[in-house]
Amino acid sequence: MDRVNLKINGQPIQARAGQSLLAVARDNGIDIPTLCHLDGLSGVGACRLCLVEVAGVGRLLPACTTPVQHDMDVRTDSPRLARYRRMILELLFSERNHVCAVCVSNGHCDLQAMAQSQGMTHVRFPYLYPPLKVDASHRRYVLDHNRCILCTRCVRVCAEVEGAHMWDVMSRGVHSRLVAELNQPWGDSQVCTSCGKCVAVCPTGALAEKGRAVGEMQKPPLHLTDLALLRGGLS
Amino acid sequence: MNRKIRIATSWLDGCSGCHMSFLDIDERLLTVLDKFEIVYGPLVDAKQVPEGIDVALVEGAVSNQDDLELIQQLRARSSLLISLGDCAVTSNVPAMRNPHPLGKILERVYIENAQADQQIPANGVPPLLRHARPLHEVVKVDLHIPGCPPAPDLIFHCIAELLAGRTPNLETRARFG
Amino acid sequence: MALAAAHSIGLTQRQAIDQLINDHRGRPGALLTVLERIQEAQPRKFLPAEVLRYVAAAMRIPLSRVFSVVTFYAFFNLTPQGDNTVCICRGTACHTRGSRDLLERLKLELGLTDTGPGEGSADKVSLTTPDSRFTVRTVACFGQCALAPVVEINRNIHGHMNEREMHKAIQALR
Amino acid sequence: MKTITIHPVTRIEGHARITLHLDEQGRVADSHFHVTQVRGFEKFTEGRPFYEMPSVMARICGICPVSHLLASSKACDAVMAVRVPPAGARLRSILHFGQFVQSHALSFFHLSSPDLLLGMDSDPARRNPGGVNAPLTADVRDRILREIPSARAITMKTLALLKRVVDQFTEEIEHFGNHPSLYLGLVDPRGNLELYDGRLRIMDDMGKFMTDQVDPETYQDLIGEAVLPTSYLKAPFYKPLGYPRGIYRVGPLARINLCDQCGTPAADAELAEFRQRFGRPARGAFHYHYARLIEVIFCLEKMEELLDNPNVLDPHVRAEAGVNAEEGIGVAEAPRGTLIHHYRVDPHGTIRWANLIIATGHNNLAINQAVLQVARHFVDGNKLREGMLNRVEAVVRCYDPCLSCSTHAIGQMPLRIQLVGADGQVLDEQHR
Repeated sequence: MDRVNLKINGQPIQARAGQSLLAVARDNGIDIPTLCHLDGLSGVGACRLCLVEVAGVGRLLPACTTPVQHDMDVRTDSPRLARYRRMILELLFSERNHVCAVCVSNGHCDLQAMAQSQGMTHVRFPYLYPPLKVDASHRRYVLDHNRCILCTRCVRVCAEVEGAHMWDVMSRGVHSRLVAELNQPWGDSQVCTSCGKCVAVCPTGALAEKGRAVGEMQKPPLHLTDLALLRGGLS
Repeated sequence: MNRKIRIATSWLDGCSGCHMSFLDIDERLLTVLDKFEIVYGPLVDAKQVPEGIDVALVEGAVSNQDDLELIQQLRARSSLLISLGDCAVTSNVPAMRNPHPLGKILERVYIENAQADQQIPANGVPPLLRHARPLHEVVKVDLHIPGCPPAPDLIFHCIAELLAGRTPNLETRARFG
Repeated sequence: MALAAAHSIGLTQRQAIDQLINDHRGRPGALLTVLERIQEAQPRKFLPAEVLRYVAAAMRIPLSRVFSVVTFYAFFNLTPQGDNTVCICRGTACHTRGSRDLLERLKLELGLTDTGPGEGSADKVSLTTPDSRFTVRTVACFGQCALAPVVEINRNIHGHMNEREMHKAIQALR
Repeated sequence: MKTITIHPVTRIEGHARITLHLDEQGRVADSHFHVTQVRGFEKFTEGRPFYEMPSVMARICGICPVSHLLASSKACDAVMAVRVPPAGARLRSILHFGQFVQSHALSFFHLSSPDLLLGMDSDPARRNPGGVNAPLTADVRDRILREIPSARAITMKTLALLKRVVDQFTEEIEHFGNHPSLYLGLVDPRGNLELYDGRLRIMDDMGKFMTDQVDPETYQDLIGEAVLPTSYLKAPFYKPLGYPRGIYRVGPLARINLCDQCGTPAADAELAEFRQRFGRPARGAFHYHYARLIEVIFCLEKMEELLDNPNVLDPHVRAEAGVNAEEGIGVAEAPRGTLIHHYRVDPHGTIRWANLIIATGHNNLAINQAVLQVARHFVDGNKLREGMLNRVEAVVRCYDPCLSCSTHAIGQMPLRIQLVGADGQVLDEQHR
């Protein structure tokens, strides 16, 4: 197998050709924050939290979808990256109605935890307060657009692991919404197998089990590893 | 230099839970009691916002005309303005009304869910703003303490730091919710 | 975005769609071309839900994927279009030159009420009069910023538009 | 006509102002108690899943969140048509008694007893539709039991102090919201004091029961809501008497007047003494303070009783179910009075409509009347006298005492008041 030599944060690192920067960094104990990435699912570079600096490249690159190359000199942490990451999180919070205090995922939410770990104490952008619906038509699960960050983990797990591809994203820009089949109530879906994988991989309170009260929706990390194994191990 | 630090507390559109959390600091508050005095707020009787406030801790979102006037006054008379809790920092639960048209909210409460003298109150009550907003969208805020409510420890940490003449750094120590 | 009511597909239309799909089988982006051709051929220039279901099944593409594509591109319509289409540019240049007023004026003139989600949002507008005479749409930019504000009426670009001119143009189409 | 405005009314939970309208002779002709905050819970909960309601509703009030949580949970139980397992119901009661002690205690000595809540109130996930989500451990039970004796001793001492000072306030007692009204609250099937569950009892000013042992789910037959043009707080009224005649009061005084007995020995002894001194019903709003302390004793005794029962450690504390009814009504007593949570849901369990009648709401008409009574008696618009206006404020605090006494028990309060003429000119000013 081809070997690639590169540097991450000044540290010389050997990687396999074709690996993503994110995978290589994590293999070497270097943490890069992510929200849309999930081991075992394809990378889409949607959340932009994993942006890194690569010497000689003017723009920032998403580590999850950038393959390693020879002699790359990568920085995963800098004041500029910290600034950008915080701004991305603030934009995510301002775009929907994330009322953490009364969210089913309060205390178990990747977005909430990420904001804390990135030192975000408030949102500098005006909140949009979009009027968004809750789809509770499914017997066991509920979709709350107010909490969705469009990471598309659910879309990918449904398409790539479960093979149902019931979810996708409609429209574009700020009007983008998670959509079941032809924009119909989840409970009316013909292809949903009610497997719950989308709920398990959702990083926020957007997808949850019915009947979970505030703070009760815990998504066990163990399950995510199982999903990765289904795809043939952590690549 | 032995002057007591003048602290004001106030709540706008909130539930008072952050003030309860503040009181839950309990006896530790006594250890620093000689260093500050509370010159304004729901815990004391002052009707007017005094001049020369060193630190103002404000709970709640800016939701109506009274809130707006009060926060502007507090800002003008305080050296340091602190958003205390999620309602002040993110507008939180009060903002849950924001996606709904104001008229519909008032109609539900005062017309639909009333059995006598149905009308929208308008006499001696401040008009609602279109949106409940976090403080920093209205005035400059110097420090944000998120949480619903923020833990007493966190509030005490901030007060202790301020009394020691340091600016508290809450990054990664506090979270929403 | 609501879909038009159920709509059965006749045998002829099914055959035409099958033919289109066959012609483009294996080509990248075939879905776009197929949908575009179907919409062109459809009376009232839109894609009914049943057509989307049929195409998805025939091309073995998940329904949600198809819906994602038709809502991503402004070109596709999910509701029947009017005899005349007036498209108002809501790009930055046109906005600063008063395109919002043009839009509001036009909606007033045609008796259209906004049923869009957010108040005052810059959401994509597509409204059709009940008599199906006019459809009013917005677009992000025509690339004709020097002519701002720009209005496209039945595929003709009108630059430096004002309310009086627009009123005259609409009257001419009535 | 001149107007005096007291704004803000301080040391109450929430936001309010009072205006006093003077006639040509400078006497108080009319008064308004304006509540200036409205948040729209009845509307913005629309579309949210019902099982979020307990935690959302807890944000109505940061002083009695547990009471709102429980009233809301009970409404959700009704939507699910479940019966909470006995151990779950017992734990809810213990939490509720803890809340009462804390909230009532806040009125007198805010630094005392948060430990009684054992951090239960810092863990919002603990009280849920269908019950509670974690059983009680023997450890925690023992910790609470250990705290109770000292809390009881403090309460008894405070009560003794109150009894001594109460005689110095005869004028206040005479005029502080001492007006005829009905009393409304929950009692248990034997007519004893009940805070978490129970049935509605309504008593008239002479002590006669107008309504007794009525299922709280039928509240709409008994209670209507009127809108005051001067306040964001609606004014509930007793329907059979109509508006505005159907004025009634809730809260500690109402409950203490309503119940035949408390049902615990020490509280019953205090209740007997209270009745002997002030009769049944005791009318002065000033007695709210006294009633509150009797309730604290009751709560501590009840907690002890519940915790001594070994069943309290039963791990079966929650019933799980989906939507089995499209409507749910939950009623419980909060420290300041009866809470009514009423939800309608769609078949998927999202809220379609909600109505809430909260403790202070019930008292709205009574507070307005008490303000007028006190203002007429104490305020002379020609010359402001020390203590005139803060008596007006103090009567409000009797009803809505959350923060009222956290810094002072009863007595002197600093205040700045202005008497403003119709032309906006300051006619008189007082500092203290």
